[in-house]
Amino acid sequence: MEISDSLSFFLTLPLFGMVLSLLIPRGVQRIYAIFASLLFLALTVYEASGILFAGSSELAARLSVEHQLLWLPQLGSRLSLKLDSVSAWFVVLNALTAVIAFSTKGAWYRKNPKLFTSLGFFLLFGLNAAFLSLDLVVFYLAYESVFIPMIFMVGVWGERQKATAVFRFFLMSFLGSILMLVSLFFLLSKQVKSGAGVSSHLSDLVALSSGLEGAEAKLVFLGFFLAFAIKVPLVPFHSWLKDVYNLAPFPATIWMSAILSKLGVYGVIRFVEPLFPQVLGFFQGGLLFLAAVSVIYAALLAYRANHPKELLAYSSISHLGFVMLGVFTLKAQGISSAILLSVGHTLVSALLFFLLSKVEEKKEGLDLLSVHGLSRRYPVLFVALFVAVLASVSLPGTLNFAGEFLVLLNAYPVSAFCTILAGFGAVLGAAYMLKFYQQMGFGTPSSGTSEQVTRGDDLGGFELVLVFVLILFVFYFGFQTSVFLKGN
Amino acid sequence: MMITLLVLLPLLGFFLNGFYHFSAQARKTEPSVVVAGVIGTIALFAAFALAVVAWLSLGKSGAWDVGIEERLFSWMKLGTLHVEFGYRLDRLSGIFTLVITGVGSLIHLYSIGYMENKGSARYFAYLNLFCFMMLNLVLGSSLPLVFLGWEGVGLASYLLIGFWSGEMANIMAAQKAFLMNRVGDLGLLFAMFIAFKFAGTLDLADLSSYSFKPEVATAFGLLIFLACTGKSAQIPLFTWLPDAMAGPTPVSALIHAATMVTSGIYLLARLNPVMGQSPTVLFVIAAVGAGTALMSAITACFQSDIKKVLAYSTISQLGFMFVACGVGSPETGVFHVMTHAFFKALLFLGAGSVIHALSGTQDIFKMGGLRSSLPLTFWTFTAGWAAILGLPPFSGFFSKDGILHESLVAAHGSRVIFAVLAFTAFLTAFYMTRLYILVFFGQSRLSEGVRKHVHESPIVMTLPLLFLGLAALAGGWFGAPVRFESGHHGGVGEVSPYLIMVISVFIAAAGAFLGYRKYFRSNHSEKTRDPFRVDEIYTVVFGRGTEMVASFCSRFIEEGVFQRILQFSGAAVDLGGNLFKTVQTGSAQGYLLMMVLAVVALVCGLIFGVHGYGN
Amino acid sequence: MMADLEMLRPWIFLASGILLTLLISVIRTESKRPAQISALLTVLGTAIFSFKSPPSEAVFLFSGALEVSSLSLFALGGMSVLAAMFILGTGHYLTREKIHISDYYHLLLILVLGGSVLVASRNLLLSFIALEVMSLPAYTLVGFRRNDSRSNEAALKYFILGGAMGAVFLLGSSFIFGATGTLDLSAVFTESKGGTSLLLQLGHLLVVLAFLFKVAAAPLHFWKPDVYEGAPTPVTGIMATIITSASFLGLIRLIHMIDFSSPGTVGYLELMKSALRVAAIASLVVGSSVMITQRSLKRMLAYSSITHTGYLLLGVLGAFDEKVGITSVLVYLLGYCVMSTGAFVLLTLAKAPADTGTELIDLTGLIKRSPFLTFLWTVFFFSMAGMPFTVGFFTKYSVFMASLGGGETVLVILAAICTVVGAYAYLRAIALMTMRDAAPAAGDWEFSPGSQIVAIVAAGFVLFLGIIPNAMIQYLKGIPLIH
Amino acid sequence: MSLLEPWMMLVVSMVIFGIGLLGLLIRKNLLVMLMCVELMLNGVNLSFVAFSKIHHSLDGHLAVLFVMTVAAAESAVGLGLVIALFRTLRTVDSDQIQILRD
Repeated sequence: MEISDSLSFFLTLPLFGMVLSLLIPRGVQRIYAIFASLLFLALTVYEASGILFAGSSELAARLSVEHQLLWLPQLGSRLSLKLDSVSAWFVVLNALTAVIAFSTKGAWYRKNPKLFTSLGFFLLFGLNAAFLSLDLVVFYLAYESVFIPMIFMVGVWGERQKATAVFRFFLMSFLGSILMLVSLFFLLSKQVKSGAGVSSHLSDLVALSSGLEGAEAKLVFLGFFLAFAIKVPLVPFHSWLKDVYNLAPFPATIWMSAILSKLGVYGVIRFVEPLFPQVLGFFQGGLLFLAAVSVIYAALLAYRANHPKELLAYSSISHLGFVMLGVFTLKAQGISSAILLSVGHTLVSALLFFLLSKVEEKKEGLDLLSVHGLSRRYPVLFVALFVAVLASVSLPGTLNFAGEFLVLLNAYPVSAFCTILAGFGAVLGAAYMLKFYQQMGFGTPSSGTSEQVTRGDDLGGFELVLVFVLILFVFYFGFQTSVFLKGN
Repeated sequence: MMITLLVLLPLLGFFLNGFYHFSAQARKTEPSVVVAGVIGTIALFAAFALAVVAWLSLGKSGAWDVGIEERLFSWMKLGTLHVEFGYRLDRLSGIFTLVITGVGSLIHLYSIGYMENKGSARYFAYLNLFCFMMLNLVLGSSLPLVFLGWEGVGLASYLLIGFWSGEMANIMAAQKAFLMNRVGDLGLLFAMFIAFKFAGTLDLADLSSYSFKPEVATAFGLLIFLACTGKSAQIPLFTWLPDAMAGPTPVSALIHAATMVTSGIYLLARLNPVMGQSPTVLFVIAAVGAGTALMSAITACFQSDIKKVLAYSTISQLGFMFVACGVGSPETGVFHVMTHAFFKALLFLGAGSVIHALSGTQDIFKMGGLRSSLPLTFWTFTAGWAAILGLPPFSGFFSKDGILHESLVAAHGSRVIFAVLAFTAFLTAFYMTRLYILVFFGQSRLSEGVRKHVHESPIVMTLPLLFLGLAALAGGWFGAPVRFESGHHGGVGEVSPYLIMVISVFIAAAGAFLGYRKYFRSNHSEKTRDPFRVDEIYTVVFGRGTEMVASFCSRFIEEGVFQRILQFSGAAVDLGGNLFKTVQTGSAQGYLLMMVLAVVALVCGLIFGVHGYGN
Repeated sequence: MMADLEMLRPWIFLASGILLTLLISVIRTESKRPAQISALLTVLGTAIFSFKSPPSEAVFLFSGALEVSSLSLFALGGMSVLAAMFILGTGHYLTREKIHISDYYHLLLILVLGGSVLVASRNLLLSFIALEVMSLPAYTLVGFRRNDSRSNEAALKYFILGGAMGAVFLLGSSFIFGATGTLDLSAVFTESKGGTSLLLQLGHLLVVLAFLFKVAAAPLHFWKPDVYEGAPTPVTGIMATIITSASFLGLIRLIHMIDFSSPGTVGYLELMKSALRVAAIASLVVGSSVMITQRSLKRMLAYSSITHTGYLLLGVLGAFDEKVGITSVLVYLLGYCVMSTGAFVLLTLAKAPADTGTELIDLTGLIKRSPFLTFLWTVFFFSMAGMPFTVGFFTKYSVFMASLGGGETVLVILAAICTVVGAYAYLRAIALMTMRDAAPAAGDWEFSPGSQIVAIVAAGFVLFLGIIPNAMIQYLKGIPLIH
Repeated sequence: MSLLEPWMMLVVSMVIFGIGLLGLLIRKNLLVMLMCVELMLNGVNLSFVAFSKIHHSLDGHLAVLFVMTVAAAESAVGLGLVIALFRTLRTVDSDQIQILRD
């Protein structure tokens, strides 16, 4: 079983990359980071391909490999990594996001680049650990450790007034996760009381949590749910998000919107579903409503936003609302459509923020009220941006459409009301995304923008290839959805 | 694979032109309109040829209603849902395909003359994209694929309306069109959900043969109809079409007269059996259709922009078609779609040629007496005029007369609807004559600058005019191309079609005469008015409304509650800290006192609480 | 008899080392170096002796007054190591602050001796003496910056309150003596089998309170911030680590000298538990909430150590019915000592003006001036906040698990929330270091190889134990608390 | 029936302890406060004696001896500290020494 043995490289290689980045000279950090992450992406895809592109569900199920290594015997937690058709996608997306985030240019490669690169690789490591681990203690450790690089990225390279944003981000997430920790400990202590050997492996805890009775189960569930709800975030647990997205440097924003938010989605799918099926069933109505409200509410806020980063931040809440709607159908179809959609959202939001970072690189201010008519100066960039916008309003043919369509299709029988509510989010989505694009792209060019286009200004070279490939993915998978939907 | 190929050809054209556009940009030159135009036109002509071949082979196979199906791959397969990506060509979609590719290629040809070099490659790319999407819409074998085309044409029309993106007004018009269509699309989306929930399939063939429970059929039908009102600019979602005239005139001809706006009719005709299952739906369709027809006809009488007049007349004609679908004889509706495609495209192109000749003037009160200077345009325009009035033997006569007749005698026909349509026909005759007279007759009211450059359009523009003129003349001679089992005739019983013919011709003549009397001599300008002010109302209610709700959310809920909660929690902790600090006075004896109090409290707890002394 | 002395070897070695150091410091008053070296050798030797041969089972000497067990030896060894780290890491501070008194070192050793005996003692009288032997050097050391009024004030406050509580402890033990006729803990334990007598419980309560004072559990914590701020930084560190650990282990032993399993003590058990609950939550709330209002780094650390007391009390509460309790307390103490040793040693590097202690401001923009110091500070702060991959996470893990095992769910939830509040304070410090540009007011930091080494070692342990705590947990599991 | 019953000694000892504590709480002179600490310790000593009389064991007397020694050491340290403080602050008033606070 060669895959099983090589699973641990998902964790070791990023750490190795982190160490290496401390030895590489400052000047070539960006090159190094991009190449290393590309290499890692290639390896990841190679490893995961067996599972990702396995023809049928049975094959995928058979290929889902687990690799165990007892880590803390006294605490009964083991390094138990599992690569299956769920985690495989997130692992690949993680590597891809790293590539995109590293390929941005900016202050982080001028001021203290070594720190930035090593933080990035640590993030890669932490996220992989979180996505692969089946052991809840290990998952918690990874989940929590992801904050550390985030804090520093925002804090060191963010814009002014970042400190408050960092505190809010950290404290709210930390509150959520520590309550999750308490719930986890509660389960473990139950285990101790029951006399069975302590084990924080998911399967053992599932056996345990099914024994919990009403109120207790609900409270423990809330502990877990809150952590992930804050992470995603679902309204009303979103209030930390705006400032962080605004003030964070672009790579951090890319990481947060593209993959960190998925950590919450993944947590619900991988851990909350199996642990508390009946509690979820009990709360389902409310949860669906929450998801639908997040869609609408965030869309309205995005419609009102004047800063593109803020707008995209809210739009990403809105789209994740769709994802959670799919998850909370609590049906296999709904969940796999949710995964489909979250893959799409990862690609598209990463793409959007990346292109936005390119605009900012050109030293254009980023204010929808003041910046106009850029499409004439950077035609290629803005064509790409337009395609990304179309994808994010889920135009049919894109991956996002397939996801959103299937999510709503499966949510409709469960709760017609919430589905309709969320459906209106699609209209609003079109409204604010068009506003976003038109304000920046069209109209009379803002003062000081020269009409003539010099080639260097525009998207080109490696970046162009990257963007092109991403767009290709969005459309290719938009039609080849079967890749995601095996198992149902 | 013929059908697939004919669908993909325009896409190929799109990519070629797009590539041409960027390569020209890289070389910092403007693309040549001829090259771009030829690429686009050839793609469409080839598609048209293929369509004809496919149509003939369809006729040979005789499978008019089953149609030829081509499955490409499985698009979405999840649980019981299985969406095949495939095309189906039958009689209905065949007609639409022929119209789209045929009229489409003529308009491509016309555009070569109409557009100048700047951005031409982009223009033709968009035009090809539109045709590709439109073909998906009519040929798609399942609802999701129709939806793909449905939103795709919306996108293309967005791009083309906003083609001259320098003007923010154009962009806003484009955005308006896109958003209103999005609202309609929501209807289609939810119709799909209902269909899947109850019928368990999204394939059009299975769906139209499925019989729903009455209330489900009603919900499904109304949602579909909502989508159609969006695309086909019916009440309540019609206000985008007049603004859409911001785009280049050929675009208005192709998208906003001939093809895209008729896709609503296509969908209704396609799902006719399901629609028929709910009288409510049919009634709503007929009522809305008639209402829209009348309303926009009235509005058209108050327009002075030549394109706006034509736009409102388009809406009105679409109303006719909807009535046809509503009273239960979609075939006449489809018939009118075809003829209307011919003469309305013709009228728009004619108008385009006029505008072209007058270097951009669009106000009909600044024209006049162009008969002599633009002879070819004049004669072809005359054909279109006659056709829309419904004068025999022009094509419009047959289809419109068919609708009038059906509105009376068809399964769900009624006198009221007939009366409304008849009056609308009268108005149509009136405002079209008004337009016709003001543009081509009387003495010229051109400004000096314009008058010098007045010239007949080049051959590439007039050739399509001639073709379309012929079609507008002869398009109706062979009767309705489609037949449905539209059931027994109900309505008001048998009425002789000849009687209706006489009536309609008389009405048209009366309207035309009135228009002639009112405008032949007069030259005083009228200002444009919208007697119903629907647009303003929408702007206030929906535009402002959304703004207000959004700002309420962001200002009161977000800033006022959520962000405030964060600040408060921080402040509360801080307060607590400072509170606890106040006991840290620095006096050892103070500390000792508090410690002693704590000790005493515990001791008392022990003595009285645990050991219960003193009680 | 010889066998007994064999068992006592570490203490004897320590005591003789003290005498030697005293002798040296009497002879060579002008330079500290010789005293320092002999003190260092003494503690190292003691550590070696105490870790070398842990007895298989506990041995009671002096008619059961002194317990030579894995626990007491571990305590002695651990304290000696801590002392060694401080001796090594804070020499530069004494030079800079012109503390030219070589008595510093043998006082420090005496303090260690007192602390270790306090842990090992199984007799109330011996405990009292050990307590005083630990406290008296502490009083003097706190006042060691003799021409700084703050130092003197701190020493005097500590002395007055400490003395009073010492008296309270003595009063309590006299009550116990009155109730049972003995001062021997095991005798008291057996005596309290039916122990419903008010006098016994009253005495026990007072004794426990005296120790709660020593560990500065709210509301008996008032002395801590003032004393920590006034004392010379190395002394603060020593108090935070050695005295806290000794007092906590003593506290646990004394709590368990009453047999709570006997039916007569049910009501009293509840009282004791709720007293500890109140103390725990009060320490957490007060500590964490006041911590975020502090401007002085030292005071902030003082309040942070109050919150740590709160966490430790969670572990103590867990210890009532489960043996996991004592392990969790040991784990927490170990981790806490490692990280605060590091933190206070780093703090000694701050060249703060004498009148105002080290302010948080002095940290601003440290990453520019010394990335390395920043890294070390960050490690220790994260560990105190309980972030993963630092030992701080597993310390919290163990006490939370323990008190959940004891059924203290609500308490743990409150503690978790306090953790977030505390984390804010640490994060604020980190933000000052990494996310701000250096303020002009920021004081600068000196370089001293000794302290760097100590800090690096501490940080290394923090990370190592945070990633692979197996050995630590395994080892501490093997250290039982003998009733 | 001896002249001096243990309970009387206990009462006295408690009174002495109380006086010490009270003095420690209210007197402002550091030296007096020092004495009050001694007073508390001696009060406890008396109670030890009383209890050992009750139990007819010598442990109490033993304890008293130790405590007296410790008390002596303690008062020595205390005096030293007071002197040091007086050197810097020129006062022995407990209200004057409140620099360290908050």
